[in-house]
Amino acid sequence: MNELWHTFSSAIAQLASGDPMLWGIVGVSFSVSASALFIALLPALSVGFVLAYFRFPGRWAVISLLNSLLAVPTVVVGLVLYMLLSRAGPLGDLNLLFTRPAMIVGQILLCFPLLVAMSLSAFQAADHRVLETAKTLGANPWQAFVTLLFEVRFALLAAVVTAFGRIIAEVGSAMMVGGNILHHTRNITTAIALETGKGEFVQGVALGIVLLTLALVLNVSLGWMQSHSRVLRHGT
Amino acid sequence: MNELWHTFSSAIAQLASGDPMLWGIVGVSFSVSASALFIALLPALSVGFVLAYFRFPGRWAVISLLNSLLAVPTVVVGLVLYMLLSRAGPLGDLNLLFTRPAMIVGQILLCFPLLVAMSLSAFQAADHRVLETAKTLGANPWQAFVTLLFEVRFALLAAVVTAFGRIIAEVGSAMMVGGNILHHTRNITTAIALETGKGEFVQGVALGIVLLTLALVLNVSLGWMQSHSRVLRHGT
Amino acid sequence: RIATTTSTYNSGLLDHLLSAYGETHDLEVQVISVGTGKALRMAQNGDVDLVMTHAPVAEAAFMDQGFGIEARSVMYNDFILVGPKADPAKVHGTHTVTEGLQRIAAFNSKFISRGDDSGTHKKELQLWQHLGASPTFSGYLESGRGMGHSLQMASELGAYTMTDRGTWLALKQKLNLQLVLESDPRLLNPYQVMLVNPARHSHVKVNEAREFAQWLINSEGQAAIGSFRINGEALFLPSAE
Amino acid sequence: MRLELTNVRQSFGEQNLFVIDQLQLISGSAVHLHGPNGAGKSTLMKIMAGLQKPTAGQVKRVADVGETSLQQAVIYLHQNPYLFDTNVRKNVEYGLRLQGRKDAKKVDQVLQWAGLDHLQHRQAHLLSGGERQRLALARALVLDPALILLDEPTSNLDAGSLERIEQMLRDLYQRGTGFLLSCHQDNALTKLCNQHWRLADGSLSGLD
Amino acid sequence: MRLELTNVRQSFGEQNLFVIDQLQLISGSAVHLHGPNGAGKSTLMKIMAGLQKPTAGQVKRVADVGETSLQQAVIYLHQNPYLFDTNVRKNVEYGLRLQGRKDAKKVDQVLQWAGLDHLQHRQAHLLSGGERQRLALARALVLDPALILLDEPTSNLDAGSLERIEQMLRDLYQRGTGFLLSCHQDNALTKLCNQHWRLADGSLSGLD
Ligand SMILES: Nc1ncnc2c1ncn2[C@@H]1O[C@H](COP(=O)(O)OP(=O)(O)OP(=O)(O)O)[C@@H](O)[C@H]1O
Ligand SMILES: Nc1ncnc2c1ncn2[C@@H]1O[C@H](COP(=O)(O)OP(=O)(O)OP(=O)(O)O)[C@@H](O)[C@H]1O
Ligand SMILES: [Mg+2]
Ligand SMILES: [Mg+2]
Repeated sequence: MNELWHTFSSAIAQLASGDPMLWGIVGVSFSVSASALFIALLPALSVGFVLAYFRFPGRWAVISLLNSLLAVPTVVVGLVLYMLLSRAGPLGDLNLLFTRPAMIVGQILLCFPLLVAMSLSAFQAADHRVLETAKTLGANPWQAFVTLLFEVRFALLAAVVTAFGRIIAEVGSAMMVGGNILHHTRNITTAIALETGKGEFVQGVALGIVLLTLALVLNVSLGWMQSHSRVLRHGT
Repeated sequence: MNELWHTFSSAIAQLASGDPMLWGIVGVSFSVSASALFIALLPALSVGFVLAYFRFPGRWAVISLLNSLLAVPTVVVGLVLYMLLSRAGPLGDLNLLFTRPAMIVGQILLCFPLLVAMSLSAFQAADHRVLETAKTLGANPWQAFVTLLFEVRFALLAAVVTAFGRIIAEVGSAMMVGGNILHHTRNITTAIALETGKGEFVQGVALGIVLLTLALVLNVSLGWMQSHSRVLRHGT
Repeated sequence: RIATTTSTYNSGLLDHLLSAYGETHDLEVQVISVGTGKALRMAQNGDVDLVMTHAPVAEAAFMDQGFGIEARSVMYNDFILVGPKADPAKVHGTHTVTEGLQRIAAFNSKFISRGDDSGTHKKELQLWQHLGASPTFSGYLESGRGMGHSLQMASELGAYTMTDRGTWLALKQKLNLQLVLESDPRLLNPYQVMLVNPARHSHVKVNEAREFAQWLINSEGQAAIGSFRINGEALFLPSAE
Repeated sequence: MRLELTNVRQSFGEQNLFVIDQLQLISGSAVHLHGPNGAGKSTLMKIMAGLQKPTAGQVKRVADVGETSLQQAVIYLHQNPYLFDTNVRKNVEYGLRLQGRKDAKKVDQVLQWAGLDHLQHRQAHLLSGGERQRLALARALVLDPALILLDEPTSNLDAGSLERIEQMLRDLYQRGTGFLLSCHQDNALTKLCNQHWRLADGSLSGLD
Repeated sequence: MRLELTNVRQSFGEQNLFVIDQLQLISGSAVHLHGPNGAGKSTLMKIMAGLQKPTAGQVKRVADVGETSLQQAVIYLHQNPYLFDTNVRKNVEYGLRLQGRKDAKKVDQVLQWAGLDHLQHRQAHLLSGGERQRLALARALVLDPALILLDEPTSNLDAGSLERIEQMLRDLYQRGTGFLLSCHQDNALTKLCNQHWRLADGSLSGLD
């Protein structure tokens, strides 16, 4: 118990001291994961929408494949990307390996299927009359889509939060294609992996606390918004 | 390109040869993740239900906390659990460290918040009349809950699939508290981490393919069920 | 870019060297720390410019196939056997590593093998081979993890393991283990640097890599290696001729 | 069975919806509840059915001698019914299943009553507006409730369906089931009623 | 504007719902569509509004000289309207916003017409049944459609609301908007109509 407590308090102390290296690492994590999420979001929602509202042959094969990709470990995604980006690989000339753009690409691959799966289920749960109402009131297909997004905004928010959680907390792909290079591609999770390997649990816990805190701030504000915009009425 | 292709084909060949060690590793992954999911499921759905239908002070603080836990890297969850289970930790006497039960506990901690978040959003999207209709037709609270589960079954299925994906693909906690001991706690992801660490990309890809394939089989059957039980009707 | 084994990076040696190097040179060195196998693999793919590893056999193969040039020995350290304080197999007091390992097997004590194809693991397998048998007793566990984690695991499970001295010194205080056997000449552990062959990968920064490698083996670099201390103990001994 | 409301008040925030000092509904009576849109009819019915707690006041169910299973004694039918995401027959069986019964003959009979026997294997969400209403009614009637509260049940019904439902309610009425129905237009069903309550401006009038 | 249907057939699987050889609906006309539950009235109206493709046949919109923006010319109102998850006023503004307009005066006017001005800042999902219907109507009428297809719009309305809507439709009618309404009961609205179509047994009768 003592040891556990000691680890936590040292972690807090280390954070409070405002170590610039530590905060630099946090910055890498956030810029990479936020970029990945931003780039993946609209395409993923569009795919989710198409899968929810259009029937075409092979539709459920696509859904199954996307769901299955969720069960592929991040390190395997990283590995395949590594082989593509490696000098010996087909995209080696892009010189992307061990850079942040490579990490972003990895995380896009990781959050895309999750965003599709969760938005698909949000769209399926939505009332079928939403699109009809929008269309009949003059919405073009794009406007109808935006209206639908608005109507299911809480479920989509949950999807975005979950996806962000997945990629900011992942280590496999970031390590593989980023390489954990200090000041360049070392992010929170690869730093944790390094420190725990050294038996330095304090740093690991400190970085974990940063992630938890930042996620809390994000979620508390979202949660606050959500709970204040919703008044309960039961059906009649 | 050549290298990439060669890695894939060797991976397939290795799988086809039916290596018993490899399939033992697959077995560990599945028994651990399935147990964790099974244990976490009902409690998580219940918490999701309570959060969706009861207003109490601190409700959104709980929601925010659970969402935030999704952004905590699996290795940090593993680390905290490690410190609890370690000889020097408060639960050291249980002698659980580096055993499968410890891995199961770790994965329960990982899938619980995800299941709660996704079931909460499923319950929120559900029609408010579901519970009223069930109650007025004589359902006791438990039966009403089961009815609701049935009505939102597709969203819940998506939640279960996503959660299973999360835990079967995670490596941080399994590595930390399982220890990757051959024949005991080595599962697919820790094995992949090991093999790619050796530069043995073939094994990594082979195990990745196993996960993808098994996930595909699972998802295709679920997707088939789903698409065959749903006929589209637009609202009137 | 240099790919190097976790032992040199996690012990802090590389940071020490880079800061010494940075005082006199204006060249940024990016470190990617991975297992020996993967480091060689990255070099083979041309994803790094320089490697520093400690696996003589694999390194020889790497050179023979023409992936690397200018292999130079840089330094060495040594391996030791550590085990639980109670020392159930009574390894303490034996003088050769073969005898020590034999006792562990005979008592069926727990022994953590890294099982990760690292330089350390290869060395350990070699030693078992000397005993004429591959280790099959039930206490023999393959952790499949790096040295730091394997030591922690040994500490938690009350097991023996073989480790490089650097990692041991760095972690010693946090472990519930003691040193049970050292200074057998079989336990020496030499490190080499190699440049990636520019004939295979024209894009590698061979000049910069060579500059750093040269620095490592000249008197300045060798002194820096020799002066690296953890808790007052030297970890690596310079070995360039 | 008797449903008793005492000093019931409902308000939302500042706004007072209605106050009812005393109200009794006895199984066997037939009541028509009317009043302007937004007066609180649906809210009152849900309070009576125990689906919603009023801001203040009590709602009590008093059993007659020999009566059992108070639970499913009072059934509320949504103005716009929710159908379970399964087929028509399973929807009707729902309440029986909850009690562990599966009275196939009774289900057949009710389906026929409701004119839904030819649709019994169709998924409920494919039904037309009038079919949905009839299914919701059938799903309630199969349980032989003591009291049934119908929130504008006739709004989507054609003349034929209306007649069918009138017949169904008449049957039930003769067997002693009471009903309260809210309805804006006068029609065959409201004519069945022997009491006419009016909810307007926050209070109920027309009680005996 | 004129809506023309040619050789339209709708079937679901094996089952034929209806076949209509020829049908015209001209803006300016007032039609009452009736028929038994499940005859296909809602389906037909959605086909006419372009929300659903019939199994076979064509639906064409023919503009009169000088007419523009065909898009929002035909509006379908669900039997049980879907309200956007925002407040009452924003629901009414929805169609205008889509066109980049925000005609505050007109919105005020329509809200008043619909008797919803005092509720304009309430969340739409809190409205009572009748209020929902009126809001859905207001949301359509603010766009001055050429044709409006109302699926049982009166089912949840009290006498006062009915009168108000009758007045609204009468206004629109005078301005040349056509409407088609499906309705089971005869009431003030159906009396406004000068044509009465009947959809039953798979075909439409009562056309001029
Ligand atoms: N949870 C709530 N919060 C605020 N206002 C509410 C809530 N529930 C209902 N109301 C309001 O209370 C009033 C009464 O609603 P109710 O549905 O009971 O009316 P009603 O008499 O059934 O009307 P209708 O004939 O139109 O169906 C409405 O104005 C509605 O907006
Ligand atoms: N997608 C579909 N698949 C199968 N059957 C359908 C589908 N959509 C509608 N139906 C069926 O078509 C018939 C006509 O439905 P519709 O809603 O048009 O009837 P309606 O005339 O509007 O009836 P009501 O007066 O009850 O509203 C119904 O029996 C309905 O079950
Ligand atoms: Mg009502
Ligand atoms: Mg209809």
